[in-house]
Amino acid sequence: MSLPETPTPRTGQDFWERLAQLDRRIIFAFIFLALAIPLFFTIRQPIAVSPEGRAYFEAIENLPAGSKVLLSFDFDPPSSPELQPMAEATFKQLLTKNCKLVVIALWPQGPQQAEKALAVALRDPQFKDLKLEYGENYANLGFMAGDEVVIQKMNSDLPSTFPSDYKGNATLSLPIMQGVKNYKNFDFIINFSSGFPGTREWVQFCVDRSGSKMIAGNTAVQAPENYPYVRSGQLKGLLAGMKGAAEYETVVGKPGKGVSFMGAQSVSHLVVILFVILGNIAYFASRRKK
Amino acid sequence: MKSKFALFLFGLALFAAVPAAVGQTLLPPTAVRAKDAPNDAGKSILALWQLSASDIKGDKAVIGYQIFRSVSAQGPFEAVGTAAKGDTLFTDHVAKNGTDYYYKVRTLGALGVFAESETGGPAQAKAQWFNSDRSNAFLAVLILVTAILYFIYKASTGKELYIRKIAGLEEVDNAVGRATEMGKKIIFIPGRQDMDNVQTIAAVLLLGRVAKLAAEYETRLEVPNVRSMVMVSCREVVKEAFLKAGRPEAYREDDIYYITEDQFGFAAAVDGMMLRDKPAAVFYQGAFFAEALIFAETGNSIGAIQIAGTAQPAQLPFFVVACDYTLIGEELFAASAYLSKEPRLLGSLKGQDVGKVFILTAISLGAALATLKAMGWFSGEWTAAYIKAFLVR
Amino acid sequence: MRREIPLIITSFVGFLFVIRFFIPHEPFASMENTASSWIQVIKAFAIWLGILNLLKISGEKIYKKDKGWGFAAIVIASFLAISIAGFFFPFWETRTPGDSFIEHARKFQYPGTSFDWFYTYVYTPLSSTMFATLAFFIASAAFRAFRARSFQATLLLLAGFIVMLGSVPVGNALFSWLPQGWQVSDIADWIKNYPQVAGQRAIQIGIALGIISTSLRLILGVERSHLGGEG
Amino acid sequence: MVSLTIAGFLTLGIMSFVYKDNPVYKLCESIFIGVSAGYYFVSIFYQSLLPQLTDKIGITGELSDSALAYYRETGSLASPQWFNLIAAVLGVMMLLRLVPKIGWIARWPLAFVIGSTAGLRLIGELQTNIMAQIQKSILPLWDPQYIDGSLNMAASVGHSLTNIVMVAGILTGVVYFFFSKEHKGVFGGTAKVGIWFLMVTFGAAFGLTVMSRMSLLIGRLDFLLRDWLHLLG
Repeated sequence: MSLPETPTPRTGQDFWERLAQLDRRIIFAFIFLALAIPLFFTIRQPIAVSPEGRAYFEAIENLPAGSKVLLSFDFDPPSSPELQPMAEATFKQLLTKNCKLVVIALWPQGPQQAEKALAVALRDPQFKDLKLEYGENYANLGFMAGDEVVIQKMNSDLPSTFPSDYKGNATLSLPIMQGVKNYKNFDFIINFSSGFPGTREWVQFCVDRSGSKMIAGNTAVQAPENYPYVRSGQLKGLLAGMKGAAEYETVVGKPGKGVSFMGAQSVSHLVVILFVILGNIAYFASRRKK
Repeated sequence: MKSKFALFLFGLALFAAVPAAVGQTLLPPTAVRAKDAPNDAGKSILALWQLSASDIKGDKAVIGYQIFRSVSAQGPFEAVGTAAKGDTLFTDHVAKNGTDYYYKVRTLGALGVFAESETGGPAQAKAQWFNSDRSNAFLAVLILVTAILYFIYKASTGKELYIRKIAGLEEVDNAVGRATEMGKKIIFIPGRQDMDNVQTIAAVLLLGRVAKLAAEYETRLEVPNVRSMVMVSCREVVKEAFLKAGRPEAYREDDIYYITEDQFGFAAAVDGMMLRDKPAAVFYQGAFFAEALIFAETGNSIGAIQIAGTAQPAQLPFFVVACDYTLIGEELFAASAYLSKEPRLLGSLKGQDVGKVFILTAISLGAALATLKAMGWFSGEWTAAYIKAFLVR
Repeated sequence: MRREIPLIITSFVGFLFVIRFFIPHEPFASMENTASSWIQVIKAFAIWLGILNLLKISGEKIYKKDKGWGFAAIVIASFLAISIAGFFFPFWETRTPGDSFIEHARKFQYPGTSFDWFYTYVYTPLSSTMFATLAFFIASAAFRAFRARSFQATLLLLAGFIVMLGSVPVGNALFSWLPQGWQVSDIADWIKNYPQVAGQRAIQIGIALGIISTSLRLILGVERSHLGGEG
Repeated sequence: MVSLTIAGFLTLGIMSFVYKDNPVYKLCESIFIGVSAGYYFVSIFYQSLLPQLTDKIGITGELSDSALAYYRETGSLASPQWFNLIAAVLGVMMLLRLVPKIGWIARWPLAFVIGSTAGLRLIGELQTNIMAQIQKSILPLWDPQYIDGSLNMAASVGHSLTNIVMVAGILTGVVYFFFSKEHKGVFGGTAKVGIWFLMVTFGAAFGLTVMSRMSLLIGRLDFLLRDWLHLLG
């Protein structure tokens, strides 16, 4: 599989040829400005919600109050601009439904990202009066090495896969974990992922083997690979990248970071698109001359 | 605070329950049965019942069901779990294999009101030797495995198997040749995953072939690694290739080296090396992640011939746009067979094609049935059964 | 011996995980669970192996005073700094009454610990920024690659163009004259959900077949080149 | 504030790479490699190894009565815990890779991992990416849509076209991946249509990725301008 090559630079080029070979650092500078300047302004834009983004919201909305939900945090700080706003908004929606949350991670950085998202959600004034307690309403079981094997093993025995939580308590001593043996004891599963192991593995070894219902939040890079699972119903909903986060915040009705960053996204996308158009004009102009 | 909330809930429940409780009494669930949970390792029994008449009417007083269990029909019964209203099934996961269990189900109402069913059962938990829900998957595995093994066998008995041209692989020779002309080196990166990823194995197989060419052309080959295990395998494979090419003395172990496991540490190191040494050809084969674009962009800027191959769908677009040739997904696995012409590899490739014939037939036939059904010319049940045959639980 | 035992181990474990899928009966379930626990441990050690390898190589560089050994020293120094913070600093930090040393130490990544400081103010900015530089690279790649040189390249360009526009609110704003239901974001959603999914499925089916046949060769011991020769 | 300044300078140091490779970037990169190695070193120990090797034997934490009862009933504790010590031995064998003379012993634990992945993937790929995808690709090529009980032609044609695109895309794409037949004639033409679908797929994926990558930089700029320099409200 191949695409024709860009002609290699030669001496004595005219304007169009030089434009076609533009120094990439000029593009870099434009991108930097396109992202930085909009951050100083509040740009209000209507966010169009995609069907799979709405499905994500509705899947949680349709859970019976008090459902037990397993959340897996499979990402690290670099992906947090995309996934952290989703995680925070998801926690809030789940907590308003009084769900019981169990967090695990297949990436070592996951537990800390989960703690940070939970802290943001719990700071929300609407949960002040509920007095949500660790171990009772939510728990963080920490990270476990083993990738897809960990997912597979929880089909039969979750407590021995995560013998202790993030703080070092025995998992089975937590009230929320009473009677939990495997995926069947959870009403719902949510996965935030930015690579391997991630949604692909969760679908393969959890959803398809246990029949659990799952939704996922992905980085926009990862999402195309998982769209087939949405279409086939193996995933009940999918949030793709910052746009996904913004969509979700829009449906929930609580605009947060995802929405506020979309201004910078718009401008930077326009810049990329203009460069693509420019590149094509230069390409055709220099080709016609030959 | 917590108690306040509880009080609130209690109040809410009271508000909902009182009118209902005054109006009528709660009815118990009916037809309680028990049976062994199928297709499992034992220790589980299913308790089934029919909805309480109150539940069917949508009576707000029904909160849910509570399931009780005993080893004798007379009791004593102990609570084993609860189910939501509208549910008609509870899986008891803590049964002993081979013991008779009896079940009772209560409809639960607010304020501790309940209505208890007749006793159902007995049933025993048993382990099964075959998961019958998976017979179709078993059949599929059987077909695929047989096809692959058959063609491996056939190829090993000397039968010629045809493999189509794979664009990009034809270019491997040219790339190595060009590096020789320019007097510059070749870089081969076998992905960023460990030996347990099959893509890495495919990459290492391909490396053997590239190394043999490099040895024949007397061109320097460098292999930077992210995993020490992969580095060892690469060394073995390259050493063997140089030996086969009759130039064992040209093999330099230090050209196959480990950098760091860290994604961007590795990316930055390889990037810097490419900018300094300007290799004439770069191969990216195996599992790549975000670093794919950095590599491909840098390689492109120094004008190297780039041949990529990966089965990471997320990274394919970047390789396709920035490299000269890209092996897409399965082509990566086919590449080593194509280049080496080794029977076991050719055979399994042919087996994979048999799999594809099955897949194409299954989808076409299914689409035809579904279309006929939509036009009303064919039985809906048959079509539904056909579609369901591909479901594995 | 050096090749045969690994081959036997691979076959045995591989076969176990396959038949366990079809046979729910004991002892396979327990065997699979035990094997899984072991893999959790082995994979943890595998990550350690990478780290130790890095330290070894950096150490050698410093010892031989190779080019860039100063940077190798910085690698080791920063490794030690965060490791000491993780392993030993918990002992200096205030302990919750009733916790044993080990119980306390396991709270090493709590907000406020020195390990968490490293995570928040050193690890996070460094790793995030490394990733963020991709924003620049993708822009230059788009500029260079998205050119209508051939029919195939034009398809790539058009699909990329529409999805890019449809991903941001400004796309709909620019083409607001399009009828309801045919907005740029709707067309982008359609591309993502249908032709894109069709292509992905074809790719994934191919990959799945490739993985299955390689896995089969591994389990049957037909594939052994990855083990190399003696040594 | 000191902490934020450190984070700010590290951010700028890495960003300088985009302009040109330079010593400040090299310094930040070295710090990063060291810190990330250390991060993994510590968290693997406390989060993975310690729980897997010691917890079930019961060094930390008290099990509640009900938990113990559960354990007794289900037999989760029945698997002998010293079994995991064998895993530790295998793990140490892995580390022996560092000793050149006996490095080959590391192949044993590696073979264990390879076996598990091969076994899991063989089934997993078949079930998830073949069987399930076949099932959901079976779509009627004529998909009548009824609105208020009467046939809506426009919607029906729309849905049918979408289904045809789906089925055609999958079939032609799979044909492209055929290896044992030459891409000539009708077969070759079909494979070519398959490539077109792949191109649309890659284009769409690329387009989505632009957003992903921009997000990463927005995140950093937000940190620099808001959290560190307080330039944003």
